[in-house]
Amino acid sequence: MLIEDLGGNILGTIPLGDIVLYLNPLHLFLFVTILLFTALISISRTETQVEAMFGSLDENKVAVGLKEFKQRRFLAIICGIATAGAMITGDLFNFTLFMALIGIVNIGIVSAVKQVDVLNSAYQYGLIAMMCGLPLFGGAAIILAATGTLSLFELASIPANPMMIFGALVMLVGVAGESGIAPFFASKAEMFRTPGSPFILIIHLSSLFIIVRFVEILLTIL
Amino acid sequence: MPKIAKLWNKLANPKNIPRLFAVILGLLLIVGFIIPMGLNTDQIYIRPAPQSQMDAGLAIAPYDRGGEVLVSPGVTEAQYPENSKNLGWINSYMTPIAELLKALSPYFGTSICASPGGLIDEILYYTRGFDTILESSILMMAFIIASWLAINFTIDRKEERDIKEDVKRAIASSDRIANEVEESNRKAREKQAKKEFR
Amino acid sequence: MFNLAIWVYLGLALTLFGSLATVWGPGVKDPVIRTINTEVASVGVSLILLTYNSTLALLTLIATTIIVTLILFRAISRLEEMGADV
Amino acid sequence: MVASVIPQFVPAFYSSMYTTALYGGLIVAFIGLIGIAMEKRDIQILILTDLVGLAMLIVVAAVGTDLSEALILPGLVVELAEIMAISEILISREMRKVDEGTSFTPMPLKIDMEIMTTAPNFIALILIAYGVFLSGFTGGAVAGGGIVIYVLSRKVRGLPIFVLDGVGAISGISWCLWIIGFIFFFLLPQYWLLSLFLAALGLLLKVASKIGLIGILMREEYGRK
Amino acid sequence: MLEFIDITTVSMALMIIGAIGVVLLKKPLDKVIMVSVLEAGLFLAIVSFKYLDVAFLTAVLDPLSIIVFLLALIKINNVRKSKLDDHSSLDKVNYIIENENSKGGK
Repeated sequence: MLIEDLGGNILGTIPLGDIVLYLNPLHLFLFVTILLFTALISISRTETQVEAMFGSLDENKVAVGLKEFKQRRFLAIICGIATAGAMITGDLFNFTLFMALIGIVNIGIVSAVKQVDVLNSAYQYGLIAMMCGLPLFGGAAIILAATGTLSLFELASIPANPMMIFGALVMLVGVAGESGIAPFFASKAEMFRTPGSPFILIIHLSSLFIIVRFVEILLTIL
Repeated sequence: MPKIAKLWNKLANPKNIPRLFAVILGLLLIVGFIIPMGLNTDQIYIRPAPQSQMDAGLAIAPYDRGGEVLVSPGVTEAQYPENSKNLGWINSYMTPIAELLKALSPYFGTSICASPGGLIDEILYYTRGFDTILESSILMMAFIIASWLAINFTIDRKEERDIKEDVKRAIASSDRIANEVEESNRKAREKQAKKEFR
Repeated sequence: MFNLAIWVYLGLALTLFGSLATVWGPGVKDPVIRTINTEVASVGVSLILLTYNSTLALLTLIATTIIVTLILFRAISRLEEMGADV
Repeated sequence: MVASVIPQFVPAFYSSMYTTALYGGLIVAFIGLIGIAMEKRDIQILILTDLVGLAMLIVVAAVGTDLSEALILPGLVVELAEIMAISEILISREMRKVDEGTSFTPMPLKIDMEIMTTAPNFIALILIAYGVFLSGFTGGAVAGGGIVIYVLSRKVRGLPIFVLDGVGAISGISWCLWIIGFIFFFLLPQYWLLSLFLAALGLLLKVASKIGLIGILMREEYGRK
Repeated sequence: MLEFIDITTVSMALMIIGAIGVVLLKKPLDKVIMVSVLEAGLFLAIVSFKYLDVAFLTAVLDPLSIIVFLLALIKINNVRKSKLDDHSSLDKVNYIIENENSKGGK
């Protein structure tokens, strides 16, 4: 399938050597949306969680300290920018690197908290992110071997063969694991049980947008 | 039906997720064995056959891609040659030290190529430079996370951190333990009282 | 000249042997022994990179293997010291 | 004369070995993944993911072009970065489990290795000099290895936070150098030589300072009396 | 008769012996010795491919990995020994808390 069929006419390209970022209405819409969200998140404050303590009338306030707040806001902004970049990139390997960046930043956003449960799920998610190195980079390499190119423009015009489909499937598993969809949601869901909601929100948003973009890539190259 | 419920419960535990992921990925990789695989010979950035340059006795052996320093560009087959105006110039460039080294011995091709200039630099910095930006940002983010955790939690920085806070936390935790001990004492006493009453 | 394919086969064999030993080898219940066993697989991969003439990648692999080993050993010894059961 | 050395198509060796190497890589990955699925302890899984990373290197290297080599380097560094962050999270989680407030001092080590007093200066000097000559990722990793061994051999314990932050700032600034170099490549193509040096130097400083900081973390762990 | 002994066969033999030795030996320190045999095999392989600069760097980096192994093994050995003496870390924690408690005047 050609790129034009899915996202509308190409409005322009940003050529950076072999890596061409291309802009069509769909990608531009996703790009602008995620950047708006990032801007909102960067200016918003965090909430304070109040937990009732067990066995007494006191309550336990879980607030976000200033140092922690700065660290997490920085990582959240990077996460937003990385997601925005993944929306408009036109290169398969570049996309996987954006994916890896989003994965590591997601871990970082929750790593600064003090709850053991949250740290545990961040660790388990990190293990998945490490394993995802194989399906993401390996899948891109298999597609490269099958077609001799990594550019989405070229891949769109090459008819699919079984090896390409296999590479794309491997990549799909990688993206599913790294963004924590369907069977792998538990590792990420546990991470949300921590104060600092706007930063948690960007974890959610980034995986949502990445899935949309990857489905579009799959439809393009197959 | 109860089996499915059990399965869902298992999926809700984060500890099982990496293992589930590993199983799924492993099974998918095994599927790869029934799919016909083969290398498409029409690739970009082709390199010569292994050891052929070494056997030919070229001075910068595995990475000689032609060209003369600041005179003529080397051979680089990029995906979009029209996007890179100076394609091949970095490929053929060598620093003066590297040229000296090249004259000295024919066996230092790798270090000559790794010093500024050479084919890999052309790919990493110029034609696919954006990859390198991302990749070094990944390293930077990972390091920011690790060093933040290390400085704040895992390395001993007691003399520099405000000790008061530490003491406060310790008091709170010991308070909690004392409460728990008291609680269990109370329960034990109640049990005792019940027994005696009976 | 010797046959290059033999080197690739040797590298793959070493990697397979090393990974099998890492997963099911003798005494791998101890994380230290498991970490040392990964060294075999790493040398196998180095051999493949060498045969494919990716010498720069080979250099980087040798340097990063040391760093990864260092990080893993730090985690292992720190956990043992804390008496954590993971 | 040289141009004729570079072939039009992928040499027969690479295309004939491709399936063997790919299948080998897939089997290694499969073994590692099954090992992960059967393992219960967290630290063991962390070690086994290293195997999966090695399998990824084989799969990428099997393509056998210059591009695949350029793709291996990011893959390697990504694995290194992730293993560093995740092991730190594991340690921090366990420390929180044991005790919330009080900090933890690693046990000092009483060893007297001959090599730790005589060799490091020499090895570190060689490695750093060679790394500076190489530049880029490879040079950064090599020079970083030199810094690691130098730091490990010292007996002073740790560094104040200010210095740690300072070294971090150096790597941040060098990252900016490299970005400027990259932008120059496309905005002002006639200065490609300048941008090449900016990029090479920036990347070298960045990677080397990062790995050197890992060495400082280790310094705390293997602190000797 | 002995013409099959050249640098390539020797390096292959070293690597195979080293790999088997690393896996089959039980004690960590014995394993480290076999790791150095394995790495010597890799060094010879690089030399037989004529990449002398890579070989030079391998020769410098190999001792580094051995040092890392030794340091870590000695440290872990020490930790395990001291764990045998008092194998409950909980006591230590309680002790610290008690200390703080008395300091805080609670």
